[in-house]
Amino acid sequence: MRTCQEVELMNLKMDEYNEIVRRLGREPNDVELGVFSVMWSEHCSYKSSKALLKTLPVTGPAVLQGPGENAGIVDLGDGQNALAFKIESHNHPSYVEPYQGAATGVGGILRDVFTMGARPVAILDSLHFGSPDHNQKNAYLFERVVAGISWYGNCMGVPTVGGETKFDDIYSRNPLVNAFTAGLVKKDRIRRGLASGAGNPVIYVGSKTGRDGIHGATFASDRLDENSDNDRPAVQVGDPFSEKLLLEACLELFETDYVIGIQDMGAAGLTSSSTEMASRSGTGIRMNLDLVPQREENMSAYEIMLSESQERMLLVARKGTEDAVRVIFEKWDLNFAVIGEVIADEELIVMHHGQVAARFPLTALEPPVYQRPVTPRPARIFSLPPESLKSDPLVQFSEMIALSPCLRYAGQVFHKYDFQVGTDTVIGPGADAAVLRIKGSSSAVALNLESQARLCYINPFEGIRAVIAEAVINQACVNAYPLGLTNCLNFGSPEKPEVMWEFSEVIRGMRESCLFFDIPVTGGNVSFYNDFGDSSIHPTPVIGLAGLVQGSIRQAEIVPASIFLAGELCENLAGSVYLRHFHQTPGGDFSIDLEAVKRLQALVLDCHKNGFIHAAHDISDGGIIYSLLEWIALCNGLGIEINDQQAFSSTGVVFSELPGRVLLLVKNEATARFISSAKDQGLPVRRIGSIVKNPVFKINGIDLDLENLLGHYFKASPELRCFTVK
Amino acid sequence: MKPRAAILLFPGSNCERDAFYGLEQTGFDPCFLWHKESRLDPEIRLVIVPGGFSFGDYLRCGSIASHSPVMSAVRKFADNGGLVLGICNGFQILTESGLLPGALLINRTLNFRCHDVFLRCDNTSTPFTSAIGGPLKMPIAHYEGNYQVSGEELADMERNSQIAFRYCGPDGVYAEGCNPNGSTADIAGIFNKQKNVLGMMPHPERAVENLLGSTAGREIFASLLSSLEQSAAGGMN
Amino acid sequence: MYLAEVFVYLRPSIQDPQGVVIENTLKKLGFSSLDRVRTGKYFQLSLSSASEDEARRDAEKMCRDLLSNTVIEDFRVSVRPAS
Amino acid sequence: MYLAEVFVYLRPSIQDPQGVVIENTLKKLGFSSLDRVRTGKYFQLSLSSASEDEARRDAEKMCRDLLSNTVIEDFRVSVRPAS
Ligand SMILES: Nc1ncnc2c1ncn2[C@@H]1O[C@H](COP(=O)(O)OP(=O)(O)O)[C@@H](O)[C@H]1O
Ligand SMILES: [Mg+2]
Repeated sequence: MRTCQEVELMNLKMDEYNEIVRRLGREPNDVELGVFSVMWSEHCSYKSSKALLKTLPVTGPAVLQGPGENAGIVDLGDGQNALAFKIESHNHPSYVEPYQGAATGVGGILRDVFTMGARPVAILDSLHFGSPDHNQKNAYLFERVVAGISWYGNCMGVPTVGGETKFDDIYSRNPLVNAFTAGLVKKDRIRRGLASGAGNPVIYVGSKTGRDGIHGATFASDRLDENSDNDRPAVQVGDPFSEKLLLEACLELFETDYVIGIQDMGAAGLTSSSTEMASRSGTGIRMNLDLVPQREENMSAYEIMLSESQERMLLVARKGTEDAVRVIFEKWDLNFAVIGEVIADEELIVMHHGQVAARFPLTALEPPVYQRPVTPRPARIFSLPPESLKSDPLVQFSEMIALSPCLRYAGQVFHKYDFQVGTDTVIGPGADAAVLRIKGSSSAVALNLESQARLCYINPFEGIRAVIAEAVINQACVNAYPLGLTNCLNFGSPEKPEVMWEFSEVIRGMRESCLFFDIPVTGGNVSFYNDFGDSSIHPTPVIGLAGLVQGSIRQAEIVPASIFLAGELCENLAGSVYLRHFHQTPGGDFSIDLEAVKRLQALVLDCHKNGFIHAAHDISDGGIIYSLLEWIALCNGLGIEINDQQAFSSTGVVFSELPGRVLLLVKNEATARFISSAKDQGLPVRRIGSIVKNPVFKINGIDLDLENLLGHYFKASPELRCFTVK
Repeated sequence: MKPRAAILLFPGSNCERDAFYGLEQTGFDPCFLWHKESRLDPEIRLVIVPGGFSFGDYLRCGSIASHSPVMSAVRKFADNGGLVLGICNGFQILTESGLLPGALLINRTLNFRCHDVFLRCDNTSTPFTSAIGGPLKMPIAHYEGNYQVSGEELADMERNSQIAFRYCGPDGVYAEGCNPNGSTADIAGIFNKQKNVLGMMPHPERAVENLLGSTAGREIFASLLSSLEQSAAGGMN
Repeated sequence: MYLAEVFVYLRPSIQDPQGVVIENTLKKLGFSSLDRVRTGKYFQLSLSSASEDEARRDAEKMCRDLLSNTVIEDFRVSVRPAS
Repeated sequence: MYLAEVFVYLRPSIQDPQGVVIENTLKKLGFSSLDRVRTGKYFQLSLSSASEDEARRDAEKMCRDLLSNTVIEDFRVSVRPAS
């Protein structure tokens, strides 16, 4: 009998261990215990979240693959193409070794998508870091993570077309690195992680196995602490070159009918890929670890089973096609080895050095499902003394933009990514959502990632509604309507009842808004244990939307014309950069009117359809004034003049970031029709000013020092300033 | 008949499909050529060495690809006057192979950079540039585009009109900050002595459609097309 | 003046994809005596430290602080008076 | 078995942007004794050549053929029996 301490070293609880013994009818050996340990880790098993995730709406007419596979898939409606997409976190590895951690995160999500048979066409990334301005470690982590993503994505030849970059010191000790990938697949060529047909060969392809990343999955399910800097065995080194070869070889293989199923060896490597494929198919697998290509000498069965070496795939092929499959992988200089076969009994049999290293029924591996205790808490409401909002918002804006890293040109990140390779990026990073055309098809897809952690911290239910509302409006701004949603749910420890409550509230809000907007959830990822010592990050659900562009696609044009604001003037500063900056608080109470958001979505889509507008841009971080500045920064030589006392005199209105308002650049000849159309739809619109031919930023007669504002805006990347001209 | 253009394919290339599409859009008949091939079909009139990360960009960008069998064939093809265009990583492969002088170092900012730049063409009487009008707006996407050559060699190249493109401002004249990588003399692209080999960091194949923001790349492909037509008419080659 | 040469290399257990590709290429080029390639970084530091010992200490600190990534790399320093 | 250590470095006349940035960063970190940084590459080659001399010749040829770009770089090789 193992001691409690031995069991906990494996990241299992004693009652979990007893359950394993009960199911096996004996003590597991070390290899078996390792397999159970990773498969029952939070990261692989979803044991704390599964019960709640089950409540999300996952079906819809466009859904070809919902949750449960390596990625979800939606139909693009052109009769041939479908889009596979998924998001993943790589938070803890990126803290320990930011460059490799972030790079291998990108590698992992790319594999998830191309195992579905899809060619990856876009990456997006959501980054949450502590402020880099006064903290060297934050600056280092941020810079290295961006470099790692850039290296891996660029080398793979997949454009990184969008994302988000958020700074808040709550992430200093636990930054978030979430990566999203979308890929295109022909509807009749979708692949899945199946291992059916007893006697079919189980094949290992890709890089050799080394001792890297052993126990990565349990590491991801562990909290960070002072010792994390020494957490070395978990570091994996990425090799995008091998992955590129693996991608091309797999796509070549998918042109044939040799493959029954394929899955990448991600978290928990050979263990998770083999057991998951067999479990999905109601079969078993017999493997001989001596046949696994190995990089290091004298690896034990335990190490081979648990290694998380990157750039590897497991596949099941039709018996008799082994040699044909081998030819394809050898053409691409990749390792290929038949390491076992599918068996009819639902059993895992692992051989090593002629002995049975592990053998047990796969049904025993079914992870436990927990209903963790939940402790509700009221909305966190932070009130401010009323006089604190009395200062002149225009003066405050200048101060904020000078000092807040949140209000800097995101190009400091995305210009380090190749966002054009593939020659499909019609709208790249810098817009509300990215748009990719599909060569040979009339369909085009829109992609975006959104999160609002401070809103979720105040009120997780309303917070996630705000996130989804914003995501939907961002899609509308580029003339797209969402087809499916994927999510990356970054939370603290699920063993804290308050975190579990936040989680359940986010799920409740997500369920409600997805039903309301009719958006199916096609997959996602849960990252718990984002704690450092005793404190948790803000609940940070990141939403990825994949949408279909309605009608023809084109780029926005910033030209002299009238600027309208659509949506109610809002005076609520909840979650804003403003409150964070001036009052170090997330803010007060708020709620989201989804009905109003839906009307706004309809209006914006209508404007595109009828050709009323040159451009649309939603109001988000930094408020309306910052959204305007973003426009000016993009249109070198032009300027903006605002004439609207009501909208630009109160701090609340100027800096509110709640979703529900959009800036529209209305064509002169369409103004009258636009206004009457808005009236018909019962949505308030107001002309607030215009784009003008000279480089100024004037608000109600006051000339803001544009040069100075742009200087701060481009502070982190002055060398890019002359290249942002559209 | 559309002229046949071969796009080399190395492990790690990743702009080959973009080049294929770009060539199709501009009147060529493209095909791929695997790096292990050691000969070029006689009907091939143009060789494209595409962008990407051949062999992972390990060691030095382009160094390992330059030792591929296909590069010996390309060298022969170029020696006989065949037209070769190296784009981005392709440019690096050509300098590593010795088909073009100089070397490409890491960008002075130490960043990968992806954005549009403006180019001025220094020599419009070559098969690659005859149809070029004003300044060209074209995207770059590279980490090692910092072209270096010795002062003597540069003088030589200038005398021979071997400078193809220099970075400039939107109006075609030098502007502060317009050089994204710190290259010698703001060089973005160069010819060999005979002007049948061009290497350039910007991506003309990404600039053939208004939908994606620029059609400047068409001017290079149109130049190539007309020079190939002329040489076909003249029965040369 | 001293010249410190710094060698930074991957720990033995860490994968070196670049080394593998270079090794395969050299073998293809016919170098049959080659067994294995591991890659690393090399820095030359010119130092005006007061003594050779101090120069070594300075260089080693630079390695720990910036030049090497101790999570995956080891380093070695060699110092001599500058010529 | 022999171990050849190969150092490849930029020629003095070639600019070294990476070296400059590292130099500035180290100075900002307070390393006041630092004068100049030049960067390069480091390779460990395991060789089964017949003799130390042959191992050196092999390694030098690898440098000329692949490991260095003689347009911009110089190299140095040091060989010893592998432990
Ligand atoms: N990490 C990133 N990677 C790629 N693109 C990014 C990244 N961060 C921001 N962007 C892009 O920059 C633009 C502005 O970003 P941000 O200010 O974070 O977004 P928002 O408009 O949602 O507040 C968006 O178009 C986004 O796609
Ligand atoms: Mg937005």
